[in-house]
Amino acid sequence: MTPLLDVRNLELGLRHGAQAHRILKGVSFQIMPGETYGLVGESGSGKSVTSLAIIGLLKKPLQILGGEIFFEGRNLLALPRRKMRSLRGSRIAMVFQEPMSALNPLQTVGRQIAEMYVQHQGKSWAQAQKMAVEALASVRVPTPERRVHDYPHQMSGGLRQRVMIAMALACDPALLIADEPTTALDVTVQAEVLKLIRELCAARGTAVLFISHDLGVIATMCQRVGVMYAGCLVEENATRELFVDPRHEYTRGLLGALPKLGSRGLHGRQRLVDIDSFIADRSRLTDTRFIAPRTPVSGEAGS
Amino acid sequence: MNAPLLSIDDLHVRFPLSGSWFGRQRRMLHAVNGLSLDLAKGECLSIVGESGCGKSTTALSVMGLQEPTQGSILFRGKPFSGPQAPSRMERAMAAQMVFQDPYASLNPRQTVWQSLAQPLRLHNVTARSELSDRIETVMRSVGLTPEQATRYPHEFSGGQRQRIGIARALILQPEIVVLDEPVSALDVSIRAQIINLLLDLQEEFGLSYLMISHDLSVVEHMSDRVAVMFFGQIVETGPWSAIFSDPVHPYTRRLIATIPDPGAVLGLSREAVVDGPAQAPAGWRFADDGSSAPDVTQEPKPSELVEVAPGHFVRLSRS
Amino acid sequence: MLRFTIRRILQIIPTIVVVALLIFVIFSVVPGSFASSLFSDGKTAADPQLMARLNEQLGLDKPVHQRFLTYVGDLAQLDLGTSFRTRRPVLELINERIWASLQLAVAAMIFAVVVAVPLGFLAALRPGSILDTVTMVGAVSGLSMPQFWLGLLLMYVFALQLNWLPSFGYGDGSLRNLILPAITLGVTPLALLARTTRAGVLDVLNGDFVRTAHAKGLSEAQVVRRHVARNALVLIITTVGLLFGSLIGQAVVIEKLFAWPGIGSLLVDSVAMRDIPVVQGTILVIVVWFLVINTAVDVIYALVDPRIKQE
Amino acid sequence: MKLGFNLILGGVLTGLVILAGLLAPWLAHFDPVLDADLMNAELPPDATYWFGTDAQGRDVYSRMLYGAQISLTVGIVSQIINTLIGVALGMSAAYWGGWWDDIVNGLTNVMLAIPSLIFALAVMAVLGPGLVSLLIALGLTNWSWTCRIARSSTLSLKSLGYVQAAQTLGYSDTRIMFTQILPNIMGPVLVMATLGMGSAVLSEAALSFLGLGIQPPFPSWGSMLTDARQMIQIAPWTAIFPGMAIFLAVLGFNLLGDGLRDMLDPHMRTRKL
Amino acid sequence: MFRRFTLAAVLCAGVSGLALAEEPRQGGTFNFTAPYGSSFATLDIQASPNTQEEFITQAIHRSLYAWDSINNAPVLELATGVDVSDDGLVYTYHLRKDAKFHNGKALTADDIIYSYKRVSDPKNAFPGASYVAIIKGVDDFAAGKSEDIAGLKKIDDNTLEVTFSSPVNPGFSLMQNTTAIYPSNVEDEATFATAPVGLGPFRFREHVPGSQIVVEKFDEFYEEGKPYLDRVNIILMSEDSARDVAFRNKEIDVSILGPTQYQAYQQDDALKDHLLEVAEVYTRNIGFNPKVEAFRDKRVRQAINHAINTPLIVERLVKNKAYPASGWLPISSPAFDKDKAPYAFDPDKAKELLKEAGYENGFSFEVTASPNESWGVPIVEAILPMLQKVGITVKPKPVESSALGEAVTTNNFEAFIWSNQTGPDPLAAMRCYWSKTAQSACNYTSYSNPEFDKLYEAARDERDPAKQTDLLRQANNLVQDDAPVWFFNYNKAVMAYQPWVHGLVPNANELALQPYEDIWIDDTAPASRK
Repeated sequence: MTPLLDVRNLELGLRHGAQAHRILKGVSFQIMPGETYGLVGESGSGKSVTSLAIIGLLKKPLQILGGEIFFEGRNLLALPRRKMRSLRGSRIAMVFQEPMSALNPLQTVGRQIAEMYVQHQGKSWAQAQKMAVEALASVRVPTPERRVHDYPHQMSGGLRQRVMIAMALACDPALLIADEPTTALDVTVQAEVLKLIRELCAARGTAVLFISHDLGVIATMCQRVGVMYAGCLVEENATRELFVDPRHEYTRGLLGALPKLGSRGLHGRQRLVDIDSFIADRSRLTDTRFIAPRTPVSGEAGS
Repeated sequence: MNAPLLSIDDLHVRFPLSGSWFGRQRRMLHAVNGLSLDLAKGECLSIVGESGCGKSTTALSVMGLQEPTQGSILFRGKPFSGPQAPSRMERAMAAQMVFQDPYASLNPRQTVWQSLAQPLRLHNVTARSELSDRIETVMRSVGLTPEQATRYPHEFSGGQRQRIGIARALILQPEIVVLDEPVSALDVSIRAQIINLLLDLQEEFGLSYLMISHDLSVVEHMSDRVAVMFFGQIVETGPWSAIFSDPVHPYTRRLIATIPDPGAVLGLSREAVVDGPAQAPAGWRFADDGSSAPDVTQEPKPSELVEVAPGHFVRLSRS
Repeated sequence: MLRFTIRRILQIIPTIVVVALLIFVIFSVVPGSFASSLFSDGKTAADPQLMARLNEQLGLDKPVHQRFLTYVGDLAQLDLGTSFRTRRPVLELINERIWASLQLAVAAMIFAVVVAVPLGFLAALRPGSILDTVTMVGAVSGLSMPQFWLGLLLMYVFALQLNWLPSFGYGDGSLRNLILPAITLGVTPLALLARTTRAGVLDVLNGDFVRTAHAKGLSEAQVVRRHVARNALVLIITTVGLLFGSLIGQAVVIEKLFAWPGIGSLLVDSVAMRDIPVVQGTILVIVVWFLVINTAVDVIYALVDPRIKQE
Repeated sequence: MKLGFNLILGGVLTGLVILAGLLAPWLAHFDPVLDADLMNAELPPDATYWFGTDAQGRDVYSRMLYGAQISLTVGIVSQIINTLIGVALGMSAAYWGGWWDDIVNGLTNVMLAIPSLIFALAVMAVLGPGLVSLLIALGLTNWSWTCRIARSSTLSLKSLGYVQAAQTLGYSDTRIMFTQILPNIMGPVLVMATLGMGSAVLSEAALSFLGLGIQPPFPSWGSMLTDARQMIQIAPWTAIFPGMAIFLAVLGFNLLGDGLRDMLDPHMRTRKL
Repeated sequence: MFRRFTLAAVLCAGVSGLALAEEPRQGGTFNFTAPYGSSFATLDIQASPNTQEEFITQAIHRSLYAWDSINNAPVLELATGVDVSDDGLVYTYHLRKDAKFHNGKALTADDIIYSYKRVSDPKNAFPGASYVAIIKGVDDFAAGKSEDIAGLKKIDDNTLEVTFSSPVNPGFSLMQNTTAIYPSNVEDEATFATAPVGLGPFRFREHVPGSQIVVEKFDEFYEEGKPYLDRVNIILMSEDSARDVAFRNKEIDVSILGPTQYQAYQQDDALKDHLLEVAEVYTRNIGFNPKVEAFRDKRVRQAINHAINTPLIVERLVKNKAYPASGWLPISSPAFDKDKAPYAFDPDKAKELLKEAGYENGFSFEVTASPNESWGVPIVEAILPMLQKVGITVKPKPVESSALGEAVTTNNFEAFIWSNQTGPDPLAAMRCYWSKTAQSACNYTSYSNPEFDKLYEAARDERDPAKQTDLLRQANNLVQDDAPVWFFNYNKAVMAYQPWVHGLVPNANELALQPYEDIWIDDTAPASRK
């Protein structure tokens, strides 16, 4: 089986004349069709710029310094802008962190969804508007035929994120990039949105690149996980293996630093792992990597 | 149990909604509705809930940053709010606060030393040597070196800033520290350090914590008692173990069930999983199951907190 | 929407009242009087008897509080009083002049908008380009020039040297007479508007929803047309409104320089002649104009931006 | 334009004006008032009179140096008044809120509704022409923008941790305003003040044109330009040099203000309209 | 019998050129400029004393008398003849029979009675009231004691008998534009302010407020064959530099020049041949207030006159657009003494005088001044270094024009610089130094000299014009010696006109006031004007 997305040795950063400041230092990973792949890491580890590089929306002065990104067999970095644009939205779609600012405040959500059909499927606005109602229904927005006329500010954060998802999935993309899609949401709403993404993507066979700093969310969503640290992918493994048996020092520190629900009941209150005392020399961290050999994709992640 | 250090009784906070100031009475947003809580000496009481549930308003009321519309707050039995409230200076000795955003909680134009020395001077600690001593002590106790005090906030990382914020809260040696989402803005690895620090400090100085949080795993880790808030009311309160192992209210159960805890998700620890529907005790029903937002401009329907186990209360209505 | 509009209109009333009181107070302590100003050019020997009689006639011999009550009473009936100098109702005088002012303000604003908005837009789309640099240097230069100096310069070049346009006056109200004063008056709003447009568009371009639009696969032009333009418009409308509202007040110098028969020159003359009712009336009208424009902008704003109505 | 370019050019131009003003007694060749010899009236620029002489036979170069003092005084003093009023009102209104905020807001709206030139004209009519009147007139005119900026900045600071912490630490309101809020709103206020200096110089010129300028015989650029506007054909130098001085000085203030804004807060887009 | 004052007309070369007998061309449009403000206050000329509004009157209205600019005397305008009683108090006017108002009404004695009553009506508080006050009974009427003015008696429609309260020349008063004759059959007097009706050669057509007044030829004007022009646009242009551009651009036909432009136009070959100059009857001066200790000493006042190089200021700063003053009465006044020497520029003498007066260490005083370029702050700036040299410090105190009048008439000044009308009637001009004249009226320097009073009263009562003139000349010279003011200059008014304009006259009262009915434009005018 060929991977849907194959990121090879991606390097990006800023260039000052001859000098280059690297933010990503050779990141490689693959996502199979239909697979949900998680990138986890702390702020500044480079997970978000990775996703922007894939969809081709890096903002100046950030630029690609090296590597390749193969998507459905084509190197996205070598693709003409026009071709890349037609892929965006139709084959690769993206959901952003902050649904309020990611939606155009002056357009009804219906029109913003409809725009996808107009753009990629050549529908008329009237047709597209009808399809938008269905799209809203598919993300389980109650009374979609009314909600389609709402403006973003009239919706709650959870609903807005559903609109974003409806928009992203409108044209059945092969890959959905979800960049911290629930960070801005309350915990109960987060659970619903995560469930929605999981179910819709599973139903459509959409592969997901799921980016989060929250190990719990990653565990909920992903089949395989890559752990990023300082622009490097330091460990990659199937989710369960990674959590049960973290191989890399940094992953172990990270997991230890997390208060685990129920563990106080079982073991009493224990000190959390202080990553700084756990890892003596941080600079050494990026020298080592653990990439687990690929295991066949097996159904849905989590339990 | 001794007399509580801080006791909040029937606290109401309402805000006028903007607009419609022509003629008619202003509509009010009911942020906190009849909240009652006691905080004992040396205990960590956490208020959990989702955004807009009124937990931060409660914290601000305790700190005197928000005037309660109704109800009383007593500190060691003396009024801590309303017309007989102590002055700002007296209040400062009783309670301090650690803020959520470490980037906004430090004055960018003051060095750490200034931030720490100013309140001391204000409270009549003027001798240079005593100032230095106390600043040095507090810096060390939060895991920073006294030399770092000469720097400005922007020279510190987020975790270090939060340490400075804690140092500032401790500099006047208050009895109560209100922690407003103290770790939610921090990265995972830093979060652990701050949690450890807070627990160490509590032990060391016998502090009482009133913690506001939406992160249940942190709450479980740190709290002695927990109060769950839903739209201005406490729906369930009790010892941490009761809340996490035997939640009664449907909202509490839902909250716990939706925590994306890797252990729970991957089925590594069965302890934390909440199964089955919520059951109200006989003769009672849940006034609100917490599945949809009530009208925040109205008084909530009458209900009461019922003790279902020692110290474990749940909000119920008579059926 | 209607309620919103009505509420905004009601909100400007207290401002108008305070302004009315303020200008009454200011001009009740101003030195010099209409009667004495009649003889200020020294052409006629001052006639104390006539001055006394005039003051009596104009009610200026009454104590301040009594004059104030009269003023307020008249104002409540939308009566701006009678001009000392012309002995005609102030409203009538303003009505004669305000249309020329409006004409000038509208022309200046059209000039500013037509030039500034496209320039600002293009500059923002290509920040750092030559066009951007030229536009911004031009804008800051335009803001740094004394207006009458610029007007004089234009007058000398286009009227005297090139003989393309008349140098002054209203003429028969033709467009040719309007061009030079309108351009002179329009330069400041043009510069400000170009800067605001650029900044506003840049702001919008940095917005998350523009990134979303790109992620949808829209082309640059589609993004600008469908998502950037209208959002930037909100800021542009506000700026245009503010500028337009204050333009009549700014026009005083231009009207005097170009002998343009607007209320700005009426005001300056009336101040010089101490024709207080006209001064008060004119300022009040200028203020009301400003407030009305701003209210209109708020209403338009609410139409463009669905977030405003809700509050 | 790169970041910093504005700041540098603006700083250089402003610096030149300040230098000219400060060093005027040493740089000037003649007394700007008393060295008037009508026999030397309207001489074109030469080795003695670098910028020529005016209708009174005074050295334009020397008068321009002293004019820099006046322009600086007008710009700086009027902006100090504006800033003091604006910051005091805006900061206290935002901090205390309530009826005080309503009053300040109302007052600000009133001031915004009266065009600044007209308000200055009215104040000048009451006080009579002259430097002090001008300083008061311009100082009372434009505080509303500073007030708005100070108010909105204070509002956003008010809910920040360090301001709330100061309250919980027992700081008094005035202490909080002075130690916690004021230093942190000075950036945008300073930008406003710098831009305001430019418009004050322009307003001085406009008021001079309307006959309400600075007290002669002390030279202000605005009055020099106003006096010279009729001599543009016979003695163009009397108009060109003051005109350029105003342009460059105001340009300097504007660029400095823009530069400061770029440096202090790239997102602050408000500008006085 | 009607007495004629023969005032010395100062005519320049330009005027003789105008006087060339050429057949006037009929038709055309004349673009006239009104330079004294950016609006016309009112079109009701009886209500306005301003020169600005007189431009309209000149076209639309006529008064009982008119000013003869060539002979410098008031002449009968609306009457064909007048009989004067022996005591000089009763005048019987034989009114023109051919004069018609623009509304069709023929002129009758009723119109004049109506107009004078309107002017002196206290409810109106019109500025012309003081001129009409020379008629007997006006005081009673104004005080409300009488329904009518006793001194006005209608004999028949065309004959009017006027009784004056003293034997003055009524021409000076009743030629004033503020005493213009209005038709008595207009119902709503308020319409005079917006749609004036008069007896003049042009009828009102249009007023674009703030911009211009348009008048057009009145076909039934009583002077045969006049006016020549079809239309006159009286355009408002107060800004000198704009007027300069417009004139050079040939958009306007005439322009009143300031000193700077006067100099520039004299140097411009294309413009220098078309300048009309006249010595106007205004004396510019700095008045000293005896409130200031130093000014009470005549020697100090004389010292100031000696210390200032007046001719130099006139030449360099006023660009010769003035005549250095050697006394209160102007050159064109009949009582002007050509032989009386002006104060010589002599700083040493000034110092000596100051020393004698005890001010060798100088003193300082404030001059209240308006922005006027010919008699305002710039002049104060110019005398400042000169007086500094003799130890006197001068501080300009700038005020607005409107505040100047108030400051002076309320005696609220140390010194002021102003331009005062000193003609055409020398008796009226000298009255300002009579000690019984109120300070606020025109004795601004609170001048009081018994010797002068004697001379003035004698002149006032003298019936022989020659002797009267002689007495006034003595009085004027006495004032010059006493130096209650610094005598600065008499204005020289200059008007530039386009080469195609003919018929302009040197009006010493106000050059800008021109007889529109005599003006015509020739074929060289631009097409838009023909």
